[in-house]
Amino acid sequence: MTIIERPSLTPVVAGSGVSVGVKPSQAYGSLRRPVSSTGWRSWVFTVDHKKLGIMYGAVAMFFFLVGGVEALLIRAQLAGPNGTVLSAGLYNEMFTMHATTMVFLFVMPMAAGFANYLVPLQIGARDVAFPRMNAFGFWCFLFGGIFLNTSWVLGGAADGGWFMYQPNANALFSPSHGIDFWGLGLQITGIASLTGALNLIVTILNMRAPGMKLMKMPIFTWMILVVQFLLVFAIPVITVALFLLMFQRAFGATFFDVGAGADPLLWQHLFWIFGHPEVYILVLPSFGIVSEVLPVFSRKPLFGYRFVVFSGAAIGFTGWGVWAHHMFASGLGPVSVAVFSMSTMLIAIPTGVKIVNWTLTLWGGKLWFTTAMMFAIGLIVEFTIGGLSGVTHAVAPSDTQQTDTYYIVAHFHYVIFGGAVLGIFSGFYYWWPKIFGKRLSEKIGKWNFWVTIIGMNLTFGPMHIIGLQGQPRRMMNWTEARAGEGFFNLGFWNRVSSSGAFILACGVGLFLINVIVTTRKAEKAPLDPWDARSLEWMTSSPPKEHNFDSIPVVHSLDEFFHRKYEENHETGELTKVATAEEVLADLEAHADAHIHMPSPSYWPIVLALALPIMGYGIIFSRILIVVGGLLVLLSMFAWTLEPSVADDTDYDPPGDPRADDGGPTKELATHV
Amino acid sequence: MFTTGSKLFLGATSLAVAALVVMGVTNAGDIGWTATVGLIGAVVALAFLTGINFFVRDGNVSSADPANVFDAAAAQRPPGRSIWPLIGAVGLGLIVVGAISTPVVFKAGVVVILAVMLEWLVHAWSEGASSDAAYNQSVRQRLMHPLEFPVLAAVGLTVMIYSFSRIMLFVSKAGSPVVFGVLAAVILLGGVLYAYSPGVKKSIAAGVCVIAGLGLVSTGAVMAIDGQRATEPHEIIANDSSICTSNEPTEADARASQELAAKSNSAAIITLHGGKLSAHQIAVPGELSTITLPRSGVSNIVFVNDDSAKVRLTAHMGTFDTATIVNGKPTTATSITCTTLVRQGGRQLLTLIYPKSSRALKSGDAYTLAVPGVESSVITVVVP
Amino acid sequence: MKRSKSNVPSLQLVQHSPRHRGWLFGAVGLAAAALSGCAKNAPQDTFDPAGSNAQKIQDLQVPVFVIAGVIGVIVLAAIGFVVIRYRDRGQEMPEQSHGKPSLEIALTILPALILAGVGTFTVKTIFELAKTDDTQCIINVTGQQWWWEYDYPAQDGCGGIKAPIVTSGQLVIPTGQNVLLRITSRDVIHSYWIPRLNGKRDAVPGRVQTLRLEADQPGIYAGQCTEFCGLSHANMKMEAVALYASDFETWKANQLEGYTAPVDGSAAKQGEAVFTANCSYCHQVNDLTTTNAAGEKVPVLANPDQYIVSGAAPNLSNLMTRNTFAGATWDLLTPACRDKVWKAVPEAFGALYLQGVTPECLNQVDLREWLRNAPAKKPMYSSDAQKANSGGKVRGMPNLGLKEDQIDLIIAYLLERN
Amino acid sequence: MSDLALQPTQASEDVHAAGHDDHGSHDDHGLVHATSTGLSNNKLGMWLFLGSECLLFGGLISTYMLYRGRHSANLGPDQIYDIPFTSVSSFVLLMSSLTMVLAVTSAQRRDERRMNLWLTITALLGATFVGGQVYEFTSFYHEGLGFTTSLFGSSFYTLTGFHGVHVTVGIIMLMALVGINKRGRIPGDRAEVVELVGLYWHFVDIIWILIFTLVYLIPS
Repeated sequence: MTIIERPSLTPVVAGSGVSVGVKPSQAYGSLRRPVSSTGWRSWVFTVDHKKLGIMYGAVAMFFFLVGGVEALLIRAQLAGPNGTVLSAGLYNEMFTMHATTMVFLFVMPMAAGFANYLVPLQIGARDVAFPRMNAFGFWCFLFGGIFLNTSWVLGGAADGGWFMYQPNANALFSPSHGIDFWGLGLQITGIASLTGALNLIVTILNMRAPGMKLMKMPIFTWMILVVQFLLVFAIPVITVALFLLMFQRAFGATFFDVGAGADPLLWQHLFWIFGHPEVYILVLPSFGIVSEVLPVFSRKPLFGYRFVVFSGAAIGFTGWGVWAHHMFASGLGPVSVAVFSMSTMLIAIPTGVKIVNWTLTLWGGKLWFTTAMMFAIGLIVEFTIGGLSGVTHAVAPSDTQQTDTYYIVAHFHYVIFGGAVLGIFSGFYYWWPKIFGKRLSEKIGKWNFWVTIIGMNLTFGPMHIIGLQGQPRRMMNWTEARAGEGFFNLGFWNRVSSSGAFILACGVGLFLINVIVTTRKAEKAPLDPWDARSLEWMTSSPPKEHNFDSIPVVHSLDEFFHRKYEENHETGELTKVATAEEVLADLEAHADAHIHMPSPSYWPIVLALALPIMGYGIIFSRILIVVGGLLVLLSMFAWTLEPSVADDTDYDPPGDPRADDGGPTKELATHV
Repeated sequence: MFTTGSKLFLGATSLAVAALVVMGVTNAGDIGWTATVGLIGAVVALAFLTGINFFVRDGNVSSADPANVFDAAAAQRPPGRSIWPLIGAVGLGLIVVGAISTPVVFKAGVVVILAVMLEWLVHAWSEGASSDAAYNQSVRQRLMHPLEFPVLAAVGLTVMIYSFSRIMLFVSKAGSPVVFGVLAAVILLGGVLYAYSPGVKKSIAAGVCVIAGLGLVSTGAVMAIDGQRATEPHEIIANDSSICTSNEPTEADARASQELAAKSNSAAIITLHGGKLSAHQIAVPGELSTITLPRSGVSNIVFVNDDSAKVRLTAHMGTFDTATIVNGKPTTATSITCTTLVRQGGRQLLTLIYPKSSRALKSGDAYTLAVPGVESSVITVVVP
Repeated sequence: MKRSKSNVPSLQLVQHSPRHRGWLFGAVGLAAAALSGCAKNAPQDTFDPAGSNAQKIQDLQVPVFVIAGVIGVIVLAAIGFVVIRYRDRGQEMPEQSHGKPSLEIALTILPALILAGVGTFTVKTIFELAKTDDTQCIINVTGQQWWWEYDYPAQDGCGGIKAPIVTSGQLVIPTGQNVLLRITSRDVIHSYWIPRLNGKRDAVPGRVQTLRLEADQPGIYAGQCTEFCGLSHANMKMEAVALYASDFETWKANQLEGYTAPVDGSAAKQGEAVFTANCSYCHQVNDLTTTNAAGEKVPVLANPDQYIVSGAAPNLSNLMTRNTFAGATWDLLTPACRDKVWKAVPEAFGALYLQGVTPECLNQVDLREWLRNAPAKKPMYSSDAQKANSGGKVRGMPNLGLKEDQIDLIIAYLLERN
Repeated sequence: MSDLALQPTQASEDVHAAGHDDHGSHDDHGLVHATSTGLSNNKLGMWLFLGSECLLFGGLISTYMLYRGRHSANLGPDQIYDIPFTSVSSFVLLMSSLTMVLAVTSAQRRDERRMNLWLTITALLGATFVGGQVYEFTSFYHEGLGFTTSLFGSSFYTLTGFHGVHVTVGIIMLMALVGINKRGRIPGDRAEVVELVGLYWHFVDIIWILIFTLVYLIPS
């Protein structure tokens, strides 16, 4: 039996003289420190990495649907020649926001959600290093995303493309407030990414379970570590760029004013120094996911763990030296172009290593085709196609034919949808029983997989042809005159692509149906449904608030697997020595006596709320800047003065009828 | 006699009357429609509130029931000391002064009043939390400290920094580093003295600090009002034909930059070499004496001086009619711009926009790039 | 730790796998479709070079695509094989092997070698395509929202040009000559791209960048702006027209021919007045004159810098010598006449092209719609409200509110601008 | 900006979930006290944050270096800089690093009186520096260099302004430390909190040394 520390039950005794019991719910009313473990308050003020992870996932999923609708509108417009579904202005807003939403509000936060939920579990920690900062990051992301999307109703969304090239994004050429919203919104979500990155790096480096050396860390945690380092160094660069943009648009600075002698390429450099690492920020978490999924369902360890780790780090490192390949047509001069062309080819090598390692992980295995596994294999296939088309535009002269055509659109959708998104779906199916205690329906899952795969290849496959035959990107319409002749002309492929988009939407819809069906009817999943290998499966599903009753001591990579199986070193034969339930029971038997968990807090959400207020202030009225600024000061100081664990005085005494929100008698964990 | 509430309203009423009087006197009776209605309205309303409060005894239990008056919780202890009425009065004063002087003061008054209302509210509310004063105090602090600390710090910091910068702007340019250094040295020395003389009482040290702070702020205020030292805008050479047509050094030339950050893909590079001016354009073979530049586009021209004399490059941008008509004929204006003096080996950038085509030039006029004193070789610019 | 031997409880849910061959078929089928299913004669095909520069790119990219394709097939085949061969048929738990470093290193070095080979040829081609010292003809290209202006400076190249030629819509070049474009922009970044002649090069305001073009055969080569440049990015097209040197001489001479005033009393003469009153603020027609209050003949000079953000509007002196208008978005030729020109054999092309737009061939439909209300036909930033947002200047052509008879007269006038 | 000022906050999160147990009596594995790297979470977090800041200033400094020569015929850097003044103010900022060191040492010695004193002195020296910057900006503005005057103006004010904001945030952190400490409410390890603020302060100083050299001293 574990005793979870909680505040004493004696009422506060005031000073000397007459003692009067003061209950916080009386003294502070709704301003008391939130301590509830149930109800909506337990979510809104939570600092628990698991709740935050789930919220990250849910909100990111919502934005995925938003971005998906935007994509469908784009494809509807392009289904036929001279499309009239959207006006030119709206079309420009649509593709700008589609990319922005998918990159900043779906893939990045979804990866953050997985990382938040799983990293502490995978390294045997009870929470992240800075739980309140974690909550703050989530709210920044949510409010930043909402702020960004309110531009739709406040004068029009950003219309400069997600790369926001200058001077086209200057106030003269884009007079609506859309780009102001875009810049400030990304600034706010950037804070989320930066705080999240600091938090996760410290967590991973500092809070590993005893015995877990860096080279014994689960590969997903490794990839997340690399991504967070990329974020820590990439976010400040885009921050600078966004500040320059804001100063230019809101305060009349001249950074991109060509008439004053400015060089528009400055923006491109700043943007892509951030933007290229960003590509790896999007895709590496999914690489981590499939690197977890493939071994589990092949029943053998990841082939060349060290190589996968080092290639991940190498991709992260080399990713800084290739940004100008987005600018081969910008006029950098042949020397720069040659250098960046070579460095871009270099980065194909570690990427290739990963593909090879995944394939060799499957080789000789005992493959179990669950939906998670199928999505993972889908990722290898689709990403390979995307990677190879990437090699063709690492060749700079070839790229000058391909850049800004649909061929590029095809390439990065194979990389980002085929890489990042399929990995995310694989992760959903793999970890759903861990997170929610129920397994997603495999039957619907298979449908989900096949419809998604067919839809994606129909949508993005034809774009290779469309692009190579000369259709540029970001065009609100195409014409028959430039579409060529024959049955398979560009019009045909555009129609195929548009219908593929709707099939793809059905695939995503099937996932949502699966979630609903599973939530409503599925029975509780077994403790270890996949015969998994890493620490996150060594606790109950869903995990307790404090994750582990006792922190496991790690002896090897795939610690959980090795506690279940014993390997005969001569024959290599495996013998099952324990069930998951037995492993868990063993941990519970040695439960820690005192576990402190950080208490919920108001201040992360208040501080995050202050930022969009300041954002609206910059756009509409200076007085809101002051209000938001005061709120920032207030919440930061309140945060500083607030201890991470609630005082005794924050809880109501037991048996108080007014202890409506959990009271002090709540158990943080209940088990025998 | 008077209840607490009615005292407040009575004070406010008198202030409003005073404001009305002061305003009337300073504006010689003509205080405008809004001020009249506003202030007279305020007097009437506040007087009414005074009466009501007095009549209902601040909404407390009737004084006709003396037992309750003494037994009520509020009556058990005298209310704690509070600074807010005082500050509230200051705020009111600011509003009154602001109403008749400057809007800034008025706004400051409003902010102070709002702050007082908030503080007072929380204070009153915390006093009702329990019967234990210390606990109530902690309740109040927990809520208000996060707000008070940063705001006080921010305001204090701003006032100090602003005052100090005014002092710096008051003293001469040569004196400013001295003042600056002296202040820093005093701070540092003060710190050292205090650190290594444990005998000094805290109160004395605090007193010294307060006096120093007040001194700084008041000096700053005096100097801000007294005005800054005269700062003349630097002379710049832009578009000044008297400067551009000669190689006489001006103040702007004295310390001009000679290097520009890498500027590739410029529209033209103009070189003065051996007393001869020549142009080079990307991808156009040979040394040119005529260059084509786009109309209305931005052209970045790099000027390189290989000769020993310090010279400038002057762009003659044409003579055109203006909208002003004198004696039935439009007057003309000549547009000219130039670089600062460029020493041997130096480079300068000239960013030009030709809004009109060469076709629009008057006969005999031409777009040119020239170096004053080197009339023999001039670069002609064609704008299609 | 307590240990006990037991079966794996969680494996009972093992599903036998469906047929995974679908993958392979899908992938192979897609590749096959990709190879056989391309459009014919797509005007902007990047695999259909028509000049030496595009050919250099072709020579580089075809092997790269082949190599990538072969590697792709190998990898996909390997995955397909593994997926079929090692699916769970109830075999023993596999050996828990952590990999073979020697194999890993070999599989790292192999792609590195392939890429090193590709890289060598890439660098060589990059520098070849950046050469500017073999230029035979220089043309300045300026982009703005949403059309391109071409000016041919006076030079010895291009067979000799005495006075500057300014045109737009169609870039006319002599065949077989190394033409060098000096590209810049007046407002935002655009990108110049004629796929069959070379890759693209951005037009960056404040910078001058170069692009080599060379066409082997006469003909029209289509292209499009490829850097997103705002509202009408989709409608910013270009066409490069290659002519034999002799035809090119004829074209140049025609461009430099002086102004031919319409015959008195003709519709075109009335059109001249309408044009002067409504169009000449922005559009230059070289040597057009008008009579001022004092009765003197004065040249009509366009002042687009006062009305348009980019400060430029197309020069219409020789409008009918080109086949397109409004940023090469619409044809000035009727579809039938257009087809004749586009599909002409190289030998006959020059003569057909130099005929220009004859009254019978004029595409009245689009031109009238354009003159009636330009921003309704091509999205532009030129309404009064939008004008107020950009300092009182328009981006693109505003709706001039012309009446039908005025449009008739303007068309009559423009038909003589050849 | 706001993420900077979070630093005292991080310090407050001496996270129990990490396995710390401030009751000190229970230590089931004998391992839970140490972090895996031996550095405290807060310190590691601060170092990472400062690493991120390097890139921020890297971007701003690059922008300035690219644009400092671009002022057309307007005021250029060499005409406007007042090197004697800036040298003195740079020296003052350097001195504040010294007093910050003294504050950290006092905190480690648990000498609260001196710790408060040196923190205050550091804040005052920082405030003097910021006051100097306000003065400098004002006089530059009067001399004809506005934020929108030229590329040089925009990038100069942005770079030095960002630094000034960092110093200001540092001052607020220092003052907050003194204020909170007086009420005995610095959570966790007090010496470490002071050390963290110190790290930030030194970083800001070092950045200034870089800016002073690159922006003011190297002639353009």
